[in-house]
Amino acid sequence: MDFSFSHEQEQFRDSLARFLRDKSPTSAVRKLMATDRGYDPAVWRQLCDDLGVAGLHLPEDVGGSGYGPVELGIALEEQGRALLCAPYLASAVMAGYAVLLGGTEAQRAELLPGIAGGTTIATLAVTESEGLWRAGDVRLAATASGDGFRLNGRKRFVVDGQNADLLVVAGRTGKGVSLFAVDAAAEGVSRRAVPPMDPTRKLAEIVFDDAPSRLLGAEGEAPLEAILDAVLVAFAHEMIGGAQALLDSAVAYAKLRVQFGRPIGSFQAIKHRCADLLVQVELAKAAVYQAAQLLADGEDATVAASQAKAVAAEAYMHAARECIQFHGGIGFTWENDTHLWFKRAKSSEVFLGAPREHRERMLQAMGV
Amino acid sequence: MDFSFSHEQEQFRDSLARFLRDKSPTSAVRKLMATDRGYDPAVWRQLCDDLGVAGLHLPEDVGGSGYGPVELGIALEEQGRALLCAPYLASAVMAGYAVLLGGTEAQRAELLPGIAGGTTIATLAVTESEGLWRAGDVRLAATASGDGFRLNGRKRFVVDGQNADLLVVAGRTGKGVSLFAVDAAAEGVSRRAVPPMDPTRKLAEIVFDDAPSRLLGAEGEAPLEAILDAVLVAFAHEMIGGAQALLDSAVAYAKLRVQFGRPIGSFQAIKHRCADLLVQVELAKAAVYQAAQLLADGEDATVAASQAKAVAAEAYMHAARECIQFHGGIGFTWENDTHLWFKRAKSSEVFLGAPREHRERMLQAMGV
Amino acid sequence: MDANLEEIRAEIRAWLAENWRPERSLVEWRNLLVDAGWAAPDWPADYYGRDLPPSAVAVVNEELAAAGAIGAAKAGVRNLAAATLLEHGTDAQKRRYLRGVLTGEEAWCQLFSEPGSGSDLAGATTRAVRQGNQWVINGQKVWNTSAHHADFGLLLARTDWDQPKHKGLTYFVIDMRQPGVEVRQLRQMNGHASFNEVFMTDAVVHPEDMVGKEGGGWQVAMTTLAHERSGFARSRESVEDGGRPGRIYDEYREEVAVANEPYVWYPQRAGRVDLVIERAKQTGAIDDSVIRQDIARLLALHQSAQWYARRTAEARKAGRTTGAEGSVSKLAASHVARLASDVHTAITGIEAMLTGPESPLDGVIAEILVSVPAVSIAGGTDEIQRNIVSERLLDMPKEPRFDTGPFRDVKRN
Amino acid sequence: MDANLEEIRAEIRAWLAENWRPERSLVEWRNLLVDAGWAAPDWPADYYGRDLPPSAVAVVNEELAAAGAIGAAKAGVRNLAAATLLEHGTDAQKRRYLRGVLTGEEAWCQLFSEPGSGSDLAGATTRAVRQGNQWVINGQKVWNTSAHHADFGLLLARTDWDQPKHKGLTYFVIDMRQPGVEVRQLRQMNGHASFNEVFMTDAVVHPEDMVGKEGGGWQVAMTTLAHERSGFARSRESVEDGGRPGRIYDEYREEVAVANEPYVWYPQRAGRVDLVIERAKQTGAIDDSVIRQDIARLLALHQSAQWYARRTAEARKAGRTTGAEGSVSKLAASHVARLASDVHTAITGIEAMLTGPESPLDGVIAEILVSVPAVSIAGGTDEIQRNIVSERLLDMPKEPRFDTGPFRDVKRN
Repeated sequence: MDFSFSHEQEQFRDSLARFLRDKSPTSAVRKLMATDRGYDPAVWRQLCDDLGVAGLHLPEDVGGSGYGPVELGIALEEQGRALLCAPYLASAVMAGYAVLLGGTEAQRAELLPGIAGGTTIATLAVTESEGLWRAGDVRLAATASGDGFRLNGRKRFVVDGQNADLLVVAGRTGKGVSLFAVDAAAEGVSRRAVPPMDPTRKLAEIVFDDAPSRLLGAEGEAPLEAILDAVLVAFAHEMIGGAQALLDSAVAYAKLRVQFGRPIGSFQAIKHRCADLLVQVELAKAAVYQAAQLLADGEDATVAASQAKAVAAEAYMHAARECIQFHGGIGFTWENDTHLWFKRAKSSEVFLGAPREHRERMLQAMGV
Repeated sequence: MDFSFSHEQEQFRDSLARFLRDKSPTSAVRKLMATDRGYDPAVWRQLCDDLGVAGLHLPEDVGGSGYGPVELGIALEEQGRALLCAPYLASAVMAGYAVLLGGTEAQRAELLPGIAGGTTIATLAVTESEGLWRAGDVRLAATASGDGFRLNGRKRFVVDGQNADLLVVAGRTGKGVSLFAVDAAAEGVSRRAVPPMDPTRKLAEIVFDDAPSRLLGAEGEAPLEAILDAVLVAFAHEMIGGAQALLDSAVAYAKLRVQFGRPIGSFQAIKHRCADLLVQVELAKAAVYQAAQLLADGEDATVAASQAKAVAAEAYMHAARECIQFHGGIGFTWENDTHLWFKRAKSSEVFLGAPREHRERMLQAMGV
Repeated sequence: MDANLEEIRAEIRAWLAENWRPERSLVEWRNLLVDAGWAAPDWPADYYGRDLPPSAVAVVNEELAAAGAIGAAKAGVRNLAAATLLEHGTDAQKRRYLRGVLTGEEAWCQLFSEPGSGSDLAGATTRAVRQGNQWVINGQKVWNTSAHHADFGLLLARTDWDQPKHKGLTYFVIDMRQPGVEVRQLRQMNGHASFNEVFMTDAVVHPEDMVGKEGGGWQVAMTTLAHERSGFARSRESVEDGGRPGRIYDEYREEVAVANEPYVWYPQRAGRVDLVIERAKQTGAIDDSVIRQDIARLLALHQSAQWYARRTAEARKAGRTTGAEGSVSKLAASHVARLASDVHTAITGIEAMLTGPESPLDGVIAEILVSVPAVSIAGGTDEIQRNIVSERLLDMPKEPRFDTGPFRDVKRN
Repeated sequence: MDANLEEIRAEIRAWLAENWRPERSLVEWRNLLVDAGWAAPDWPADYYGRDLPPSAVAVVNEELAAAGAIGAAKAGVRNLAAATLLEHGTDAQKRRYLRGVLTGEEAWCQLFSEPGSGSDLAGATTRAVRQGNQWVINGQKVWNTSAHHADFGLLLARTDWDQPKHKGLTYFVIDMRQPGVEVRQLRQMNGHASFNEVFMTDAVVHPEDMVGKEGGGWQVAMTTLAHERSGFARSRESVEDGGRPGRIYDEYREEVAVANEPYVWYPQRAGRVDLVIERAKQTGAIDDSVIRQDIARLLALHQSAQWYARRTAEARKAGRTTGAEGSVSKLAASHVARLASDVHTAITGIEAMLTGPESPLDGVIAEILVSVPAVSIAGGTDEIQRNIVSERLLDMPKEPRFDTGPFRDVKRN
């Protein structure tokens, strides 16, 4: 098992970080978050065409780069750090993994190239009311009709649901829960943007009213847990990237800000809290990187994935609180950038299951 | 409702504190904790005769002083601060309240004068395996025999069980749980000292093998919850007294101890942690004092009592940890006094129910 | 004394019977009140008051309430202005400003904090330079709630850069309605805009508007701050009249609404402990034993803090406080709010991803989550409170100082 | 290189075949090993070694293990003594002391910490005064594990009180078997006595036992500490031979038992995470969803810390560490231990009131509860680690210093 990044991986990180510094400064984030679409198609195209990030984790034969969870993690960590506005988590990660893990070979060949190339914006709609996916919570009804299925029901908290061309939807038939591919423009699909706590990540509620769909993979065999593991690991990378950005910002400000004739970063109470925060962020990073490595090695990653989500979410929220606190009054203003990450942190804390739920999932996966 | 102590109450506190400073320095505590009996009968006599503390909360017609939970709390807070070795919690508080709340008028008149005068050492044996008393956990069997009952079973964690003359025991008959008075010297009672985590508080395991006893109060109507409330409030006072002693010790040492050319108490990280500890201890004190006041006013005190136990236990443990930490290496030695309170704190944390259990009890008492 | 209070009660009652008319304008009424000395009975008789003790004020307020009559204006920092001027102002200043404070015709704001000196108020760098017969002010202030409505500001500015920081400051009353003063609202992360930035560019203060001595501004500011801390200015008003008719009530409701507007999110900032059980029942979280622990922890902490505050209030009355107990309460409030925010998150689950009308309770829950971070900053950060607690309640040594020389040489932002 | 290693393997194998005999005494055998240069193959050939690279040491160790042969003595701080002398010692010192380090015939202890200088090692006040042809030592040291068995001590003492604190120290080897040295065991709150106090009263050191220069003691001590931090000395030994017969094994088992004795409670100090699930199943706490949360939290933290340590080890090999990562791990270990102590308490419930044989697992649980407080103190307090992390990993400003002048004038205990 690898415990460090290769030179090539570090190079990829650097080039992506450079790109994001250039294309996703907070001025751009603020502009995009105020729009309905929420991202810049030109930047998205460059990201997909020049850096090939959308297909990083997808096989080469479907247009991907054939890398794995570790490289995908690097991409998300840097995006989280830069708070990039893009349908990356929704399309490349969530829908990408859903088709990769849940589709037949033919379906992968058909659907993944668009996702890998970033020309199709896809998303995954599982959640109805609970954050942590459990097959038992899926109620949306799927009924066979011709060579497809008709869907009836409602999905909530669909990331970039408004932007998506392709919806991968978890629905229930008599055989259990399956995944279905739905053309977002199809009749019977009505999408409604809902106002997100985190304005940099758009959310939609989607109602399916006898909407036509195609079954992905085998009926009743949606690999929800496997998809969740893979998505969690990627998502946890995004969180530690954000946590690191907040730690960096808090420390930089503490060194700069002078009160009582000295930088507040020379006050021991601030120093010690920064040290504690660093410890928490570093431990979370170790957990997240290791989860990616386990996934890459084909090992059972459920314990590590849930652990990664839990510790990353807590480190992120802690970093967000401390960063605001060290900034003082200015840290609570709209003008200051800290709240952008704070809101992402808060939103990420509950998305895909709260830390509390993942701690329980972790134990159950250990057989405890 | 009163939110402050009266002048008379403060005077009582001062005189008790003076007595304890004189009679219960840690040198005396260390000497006594190494003995089997665990307390100094001469000091106990003075405490009972000169200061009349054992009957503080008991009615005047049974030899008490007719004060209430507030004054009892003061007595315990000062004892907790001084870590007094005495059968006070067992006899005056636990057995005293049990007889007061659970006995008939005649039984009170018979049993309480000895307890109030400190001439009878009594204790209360409820616990068998769980810390938090619940009637359902009492298994010790009581069987009517003549005009008394025969007891069969085992009680554990009986405070000062080795020293006691009179055992108040919770046992089960067909009608439910009752209290029974047992002469500790009676046949069928075998007592065994068990080594306590906190050597300043002796513990015994008592086996009842057809031991003769008398029913206290009405059969099946042991007021365990009411006794628990009253005992918890008193016990929580002992804990905040200990917590305050630890806070004082930590702060005093931090002001004295020089490292890097300055007192460690001038380092902001230490200062801030002392401040946080003070906040926690002060809030715990407020909760504990208020619980005593509610009890004194005859209001339902279950919520406040469980709350007091929970917050006092946590403040105590936090104070113990911080006090050791601020002392550094020396704080971990046997020679340093901190561990005496640390062990009392740890032991108190789990005695009569852990904070976790009292939080749940608190909500249930609120009807939540 | 009691007899005396009953005389006062009779007197105000008679006066109200004669003068109170809901048809009057608010200004007209309050001028009557001021002229009669009932607007601030504990103030000196020379300055619109009656030299009465605080116990008499309570009696007057009871009678005003009983008559449904409206009292002197209270909104904003006007009471801080009054307290400061009463203690340090010249006779002319008291005459000029105190009436407007009471009638509400003139509004005030406090110009102490600066972007570069938040925790460290005495580090102010707004510059006041004497030029001819006036002071010329240049600098920037921030974190005041009412500058956009204010007629006058309580200004702390540096007049001497060669003195140590606390000694080079002077206190002024500045006219906010002049071209050199620009007020901009400052939006917060929760979307509200409760605070202002004030930019002063060659703004002018007349010498007679200096309060206290040149270089004595810090002492004067301490008076303002002491009154602020004692909660004098914090008594926000609520309209309890349930919509009584009458021009004066309409005007009063409008006044209160404007004054309270910056504070609408303050209950959310404190964490809305009051909503927790109801919400947990709604969502079913009440059956989750893990969340129950945090709910109980929160309720216990909140209750303890309330009891602590009540005990402290008793002790204060008895003169047994150090004045630093408020810092304990403030730290406790931060704990409560943070824990409440966590509990609301746990109760709310994935719905915490929403804001605005789709967020639970019409956005109140979302507003809690993005408002709580302010509790541990506003009114003195938790770090400052911990310094106060450790130095004043535990008598621990002060931090070494690096700002004692001439202010010119002190490191600053 | 590889070919070379295989040659070495062949050579040691042949030598072992000829020399290894379990019937020999441990001392006899190790003297053979030392004379052949196999006891420390990476040491200089001039001083009992063979100038071989670390990779060869691994090969030699493999062959020793394969033959069931015992290597050089490792217990205690002997390796710190050796590393320090190899770097700073005179030729005579190396010849005099290094053989005994390897054979185990002479034991060592470290005399750095003092009651008055725990976190602040450079604040040592043990006094070394040159009198005639010897150094006379007076002072008290503390927190060493092996002084009661030691023949020699690594002593840091102050020789010049007019220099700043780091510059007035000198490093000595002190003979522990002299009348002026008294060793007392120091009992801990958990009942063990792993550490000693050492009182030096007119103890004597000969001038040839000064290590490095007079006043250069801090630099020499840094070498010792660097090796200590890198875990060089921490490799405690375990006897894996399962009771092989032979005089040498008996002697070795005895050596290891004595050396390990002070450390028997160290696993408990670290919190015994390994016991948590088993214990929770035993007590039924595993079904308590509140305790499950803390168990999961603990396992996650512990696992994260282990992964962090492994990543750091990789990065160290690649030369990409600052050296302060150990402080992160140490802080993590404190978190783990504290949380483990809480979890064990929760699992154990009221049984946590007991100690000794009646406490669960024959007292192990009680020992955890009273040992964990040491984790965040021993080997550098958490506070010192946080300073290191903030200054070295986050490049935050250092604390202002108050101990830079002549040590004579520095405030101390």
